Amino acid sequence: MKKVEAIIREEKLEPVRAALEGIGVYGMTVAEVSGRGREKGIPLQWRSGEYRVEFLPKVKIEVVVLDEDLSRTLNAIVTKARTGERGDGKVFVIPVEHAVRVRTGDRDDNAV
Amino acid sequence: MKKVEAIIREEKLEPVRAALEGIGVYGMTVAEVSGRGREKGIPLQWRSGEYRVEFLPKVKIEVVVLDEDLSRTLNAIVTKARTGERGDGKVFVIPVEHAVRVRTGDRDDNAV
Amino acid sequence: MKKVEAIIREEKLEPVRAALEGIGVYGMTVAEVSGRGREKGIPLQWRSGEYRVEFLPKVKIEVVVLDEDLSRTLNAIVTKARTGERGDGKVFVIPVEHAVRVRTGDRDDNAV
Amino acid sequence: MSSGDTAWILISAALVMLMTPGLALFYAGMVRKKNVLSTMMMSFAILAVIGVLWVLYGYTLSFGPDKGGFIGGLEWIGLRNVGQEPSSAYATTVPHLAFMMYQGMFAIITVALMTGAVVERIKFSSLLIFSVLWFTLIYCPVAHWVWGSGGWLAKLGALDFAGGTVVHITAGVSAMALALVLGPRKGFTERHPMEPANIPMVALGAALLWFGWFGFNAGSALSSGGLAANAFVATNTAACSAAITWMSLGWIHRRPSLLGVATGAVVGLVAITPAAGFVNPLAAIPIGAVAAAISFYVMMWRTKQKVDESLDVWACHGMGGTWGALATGIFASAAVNAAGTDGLVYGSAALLAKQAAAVGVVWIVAFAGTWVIAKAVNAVVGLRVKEEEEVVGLDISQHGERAYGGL
Amino acid sequence: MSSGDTAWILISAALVMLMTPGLALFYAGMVRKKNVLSTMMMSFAILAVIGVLWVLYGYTLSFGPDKGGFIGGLEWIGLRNVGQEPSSAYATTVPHLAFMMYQGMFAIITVALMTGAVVERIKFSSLLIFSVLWFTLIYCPVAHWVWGSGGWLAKLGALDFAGGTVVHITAGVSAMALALVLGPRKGFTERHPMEPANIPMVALGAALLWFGWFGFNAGSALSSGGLAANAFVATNTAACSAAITWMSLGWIHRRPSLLGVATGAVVGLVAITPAAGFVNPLAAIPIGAVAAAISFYVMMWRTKQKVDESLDVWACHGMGGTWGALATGIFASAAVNAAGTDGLVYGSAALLAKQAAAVGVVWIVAFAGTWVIAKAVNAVVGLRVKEEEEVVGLDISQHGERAYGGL
Amino acid sequence: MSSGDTAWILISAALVMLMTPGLALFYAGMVRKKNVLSTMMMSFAILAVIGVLWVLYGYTLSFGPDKGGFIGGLEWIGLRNVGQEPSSAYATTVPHLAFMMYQGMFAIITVALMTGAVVERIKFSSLLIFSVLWFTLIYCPVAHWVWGSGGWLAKLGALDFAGGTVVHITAGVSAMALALVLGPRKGFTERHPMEPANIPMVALGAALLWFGWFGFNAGSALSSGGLAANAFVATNTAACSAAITWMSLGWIHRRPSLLGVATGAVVGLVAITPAAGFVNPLAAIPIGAVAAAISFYVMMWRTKQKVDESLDVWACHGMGGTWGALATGIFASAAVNAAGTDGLVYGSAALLAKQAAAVGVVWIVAFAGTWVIAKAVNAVVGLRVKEEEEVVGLDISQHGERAYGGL
Ligand SMILES: Nc1ncnc2c1ncn2[C@@H]1O[C@H](COP(=O)(O)OP(=O)(O)O)[C@@H](O)[C@H]1O
Ligand SMILES: Nc1ncnc2c1ncn2[C@@H]1O[C@H](COP(=O)(O)OP(=O)(O)O)[C@@H](O)[C@H]1O
Ligand SMILES: Nc1ncnc2c1ncn2[C@@H]1O[C@H](COP(=O)(O)OP(=O)(O)O)[C@@H](O)[C@H]1O
Repeated sequence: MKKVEAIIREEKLEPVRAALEGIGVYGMTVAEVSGRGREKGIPLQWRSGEYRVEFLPKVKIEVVVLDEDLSRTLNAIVTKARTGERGDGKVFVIPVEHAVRVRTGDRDDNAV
Repeated sequence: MKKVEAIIREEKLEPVRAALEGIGVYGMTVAEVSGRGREKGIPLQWRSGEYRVEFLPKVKIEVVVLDEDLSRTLNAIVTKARTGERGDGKVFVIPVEHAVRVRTGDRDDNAV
Repeated sequence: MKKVEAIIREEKLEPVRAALEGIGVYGMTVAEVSGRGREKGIPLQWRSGEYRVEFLPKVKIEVVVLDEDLSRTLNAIVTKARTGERGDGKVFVIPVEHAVRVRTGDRDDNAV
Repeated sequence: MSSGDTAWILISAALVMLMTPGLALFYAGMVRKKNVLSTMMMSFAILAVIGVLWVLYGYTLSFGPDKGGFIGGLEWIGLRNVGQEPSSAYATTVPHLAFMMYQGMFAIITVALMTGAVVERIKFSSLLIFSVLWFTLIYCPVAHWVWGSGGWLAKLGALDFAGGTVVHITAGVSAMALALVLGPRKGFTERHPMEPANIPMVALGAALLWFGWFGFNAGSALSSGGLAANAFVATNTAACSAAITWMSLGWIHRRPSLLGVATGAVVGLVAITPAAGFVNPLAAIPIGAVAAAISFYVMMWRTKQKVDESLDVWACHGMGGTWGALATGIFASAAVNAAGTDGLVYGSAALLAKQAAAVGVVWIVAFAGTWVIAKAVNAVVGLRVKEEEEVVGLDISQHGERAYGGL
Repeated sequence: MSSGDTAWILISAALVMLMTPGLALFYAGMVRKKNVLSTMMMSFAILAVIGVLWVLYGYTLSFGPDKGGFIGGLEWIGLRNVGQEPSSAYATTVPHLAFMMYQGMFAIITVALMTGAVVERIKFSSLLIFSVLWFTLIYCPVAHWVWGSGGWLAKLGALDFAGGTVVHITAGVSAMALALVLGPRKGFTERHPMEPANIPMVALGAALLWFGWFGFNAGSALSSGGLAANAFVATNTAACSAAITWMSLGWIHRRPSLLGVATGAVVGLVAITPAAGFVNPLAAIPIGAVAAAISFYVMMWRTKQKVDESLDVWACHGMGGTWGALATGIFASAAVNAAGTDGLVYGSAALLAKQAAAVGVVWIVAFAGTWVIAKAVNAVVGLRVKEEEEVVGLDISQHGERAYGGL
Repeated sequence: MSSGDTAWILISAALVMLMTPGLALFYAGMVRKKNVLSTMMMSFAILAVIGVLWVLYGYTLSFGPDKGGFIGGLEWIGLRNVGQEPSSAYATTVPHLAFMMYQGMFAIITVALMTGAVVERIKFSSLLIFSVLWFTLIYCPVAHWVWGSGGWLAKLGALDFAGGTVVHITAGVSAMALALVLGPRKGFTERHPMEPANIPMVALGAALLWFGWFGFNAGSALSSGGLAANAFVATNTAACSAAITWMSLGWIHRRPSLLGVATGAVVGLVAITPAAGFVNPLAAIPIGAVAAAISFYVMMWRTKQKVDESLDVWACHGMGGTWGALATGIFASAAVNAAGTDGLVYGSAALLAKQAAAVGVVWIVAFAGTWVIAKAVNAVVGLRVKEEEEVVGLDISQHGERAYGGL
């Protein structure tokens, strides 16, 4: 099993969710995060003048998938989250050693 | 060392925290997240009629434990977080290569 | 590649960010979390009397770095986030198997 | 001049002013987080812009010396001849300036009401242009017809105590026309959930609206005596009755909700507006209850259509105002207000017919007029933001702000 | 009839109306996030329900022609004989309808006050049933005894300018009885921290309460002259004095907190309520300060018990109202208000004795009456939500809503 | 005594009271999340403290029988000789107590205004000490000079209808002096972004300020007639005009923002304050517009300096009040108010010269006096919190609270 951690634009959550549903990936966990990278922050209006916020709102999607679903999942996310502008985000793949479904106690591949 | 990531119902945080304390696991980090899976969202009232929210509030607990504490930790979480209804959540185990305690600079097993 | 997960005091985000920038690490993702550990919660005022909150606000910084940048990164974080009081936080290092830059599709070391 | 009446009109004007920020909160709590500021901004900007235009030319177009029943003359332009003494035509016991300002607050909120239809996608600059045109071409004439001395609907004998027709029908019907021209929000047709950002904010907004509405309705007595008290009681009772009704309907269908109580109260306040000073206070109970039922089901029906009149200005204000205007024809009693006349339950159908006629005229004028203005603005400058701007949210894209500061 | 007095009563009625939403915010900010809407909903629903019942039968039971000193007759049911002219019994310079509505706002907030005791666990339907019974069986009679013309406590000579006994003691003592019947929140006995969701919301609620309280107390002069001014000044001064005292006590124990200032101000307002129109404005300083000290330590004591009277309606309103009623017996001066009499500091102990008697009677009636009603409702329909519902939160389980929209 | 005038002054006093909580919201929304409560707390605590000091000695120092033009005597200490009857010196148609309280609300908000300069770093105890000294040594004398009967600036012939000089210049200029003594927030000089925590809260605060300002300005007529109406209209129009101007300037530079509209409205209200009862309502349009432009660019300039006068009390109130005082000298018309005189546009430069003199005197007194008081408080008890306390945030470090409850 792998955990796919995708940090994407907030407004791309919906298309990504739909695309994952399309390939049979339902379960996922989402958090609101802030990120910085090559994108150079965003200028916001102050009362007069403006200031720059370094950390921009992003969402982080975490999906644990079976090894055989990994590349499809990556694909779906990368395709749907892309705008081509700086700040589109990153996807990381992290090994998962065990999984448990709390409701049933099912383990590992059965738990995802 | 392993990182245990448990995504559970918000209202189960308190019992899980207490159970972990019971087995000597104090340190943990908690985040508010939203999740979806087999549970089918929740219907909310609109002004007239209702609509369905797909992502439900969950909390994610992260606890890094020594390898020998892993199974006790999993057990405590799974037992206390269970209601038997869909949406109880998942627990994932992820390898941790190093740990550092910021205050002292202690490393790895001494840092947990 | 490694993912460095640092759970630190909120007010240390800014110095840590600056220190990382100083060693050439720009990209990072930050989340507001709550933690507990040896630090013994914080007493808050109620209308009369007070009560103790167990979970304290922290920020979690996630930075994925190349293996060769790992120790510099750890160093920068640990140095800048330290106050010497309980509650300074922890840093964990987690293996990353793949990375993708959404905007370009660049993979792994090129994506960080 | 009466110092008691003047105190009452001045505080009523302040109360009605507060309704527009109240509306800003009421609406802003119901949109998604990324559009909270933009939604508030619409009401605040309209308050500022119409506030100035009213003293410049709105008042004279609406209430200035009558020209053929259709419009006020320019004799009072820029507050010329509008002074500290009472006018001879309106509210003769309070300073003319006080009456002028009180009326101005109505104009402001009427324009702001429509913004509920177009949140989360309208271009801010275009909204301002539309608002100025609509205010000039629709609001001022209709206000003159109904309330201006010599206005043709007033002469016909149609009654509108505090603005069921002038304020709520015009705003509600126009909101629908504007929403139809503008088109639905991205994701609306696919039924993406659009969760309200902040329901406590909605409730606070509703509370300020309710509070301000005492100025709106009881202030419309234009003096501080028995009639004001009558309107005050009717107002409160209608709000309560409609809130109970809406809550109960929600409960029957599933759950009693705070959003429902807040909405019901507002709809009750809308419906009693034209009637408050013509009906017995107890008539407010059926008036409020029926209003809530109508709006509830109309809203449910609207939601099922492909029509994204987003915050249901039409269902709440259009339908509530229409029912209120007709209910005035049903429940009015000359014993309550000698300036009124007896309605259906007191044996005369004439008033109801006149009310229906006035309603019909204003529906048509508001819908058609707004359609034309909206199409024109759309053709010249475009009504909608770009798709990316809508997706990112109007707070950032239109105003360079976000509601809640980050880390 | 006086247009100045009428303006003052109408705006005072509006101000008192605003207190109930203010209370909703004050309470809702102090509960956990999952119960914010449910807490607001209680006040809003009570506003709607009691608002209608008051015009239907509450007013006549409370103020209608006296029947033996114990209750008002049904002569004014459904506002019969309550019109635009002044009544001959009450507030003879303002429309009877205005007096009726002004009093109605007191009834509403009294019922809403009690909800602070039962937040986060009471079943919404049961709360409504309880509220209707309590309003009918406790509030209306007690209001008649103290304020109705012919009421037996009034005849006894007990003074209650704006509702220390009628509003605050009844609500505060009943809140305790109701909380005892209902039982503590899950986790309360184990001292789980229950962090207030939103302290700025509490402060905003307190500000609206303070603002509205000018209508509550100074409006109770029922005319707009020197007595209203006296009550106004006493009201503000008591709020300030109590806020400083509470802040200082918090500081002595640990830190000065905003929650403390807000609570102190409210307690000061409670305590001055019965006294405002009978005492010298400067007496408000000790009245407020002592009230804050009493409530502060009573609240601390209560918190240490196993009693979950959650938001301390008893400590704030029950004890504050009791002290205020007694303080009226101490500080009243016939020079301030000819309708009053001299209190202890002016050399007469008689008034204090009467005040104590009235306090005692109302404590007993409120506590016993509420206990019986609560037990009955509990037996028939159950007062509490199911445990899972409490755990999930009442916003979702009772109302199908959540306060702040998600992603 | 007039019941209409009394109703108007009482409700105006209530409105002005509400401005201080409004200010608390306005300011608190603009600081970082960790300092929201501390910012609100400053205004609430000042409301409580000055509220008591005013009745004890502030009123007599400011308005008591004149001593040589410089200060009021102690004849009215502790409200001695301040009763339910009108005073012979001020507001002769309303109870003396009502006038006293109305003026007290001005004192409160003036002190609270300054807190905007020092948020996020001042020690709470020191702020209270500073506030009491400043109130006693600066506010009371200046209020006497301008408004006390016999005050030397009043005798000079300088006009200040509702407090441009007394309230806004003193607060704005003193805020700058205090900020200079206190020093900038940590991170300010390095230009760390300090994002406003809650812009809807700012907008709500601005709305309550606007609403309350009707009491502030139109109440300053001290009677409810034509002059109050004139001031009311001028007030609203200036707010609108300044809001439009600020919005447009923001747009020219980049985007129209809600923060800008809210700030603009407040600046317009500031500027019209001294003029509202002396100028034609239409003069409010240029007065508001110019005020917004001045404050906008002064604020931009200030932000570029190393001066952390954090929420721009000086740019908004100091500069707005200065322009307003001068504008009174330009636009005043004896036809509007016989107690005034003709200004520059009506052909006489004398008034403008007097206004400039009064402005100059008050600038110097406020700046120098505040500098001395601030240095003294700093020397004795220290003005700033410790660096760690500042970093953690004042909510936790000064008040042991946090605004929004956690999990
Ligand atoms: N090395 C990294 N570790 C963790 N998160 C990162 C890293 N680099 C970027 N991110 C996250 O990805 C987001 C987008 O990255 P950015 O560099 O701005 O865009 P792009 O990848 O399109 O050049 C950032 O806001 C941040 O949340
Ligand atoms: N594959 C997954 N990856 C990440 N999180 C998941 C995954 N599946 C479920 N979750 C998380 O667990 C929660 C509960 O899952 P769900 O399928 O609804 O319940 P159950 O496991 O009881 O059938 C979800 O809301 C989501 O947060
Ligand atoms: N075992 C753990 N797993 C996950 N997070 C932890 C763990 N231990 C500590 N933390 C996080 O680190 C923070 C600081 O830990 P704490 O023990 O209070 O301080 P210190 O490390 O200085 O003794 C906690 O608030 C929590 O967020």
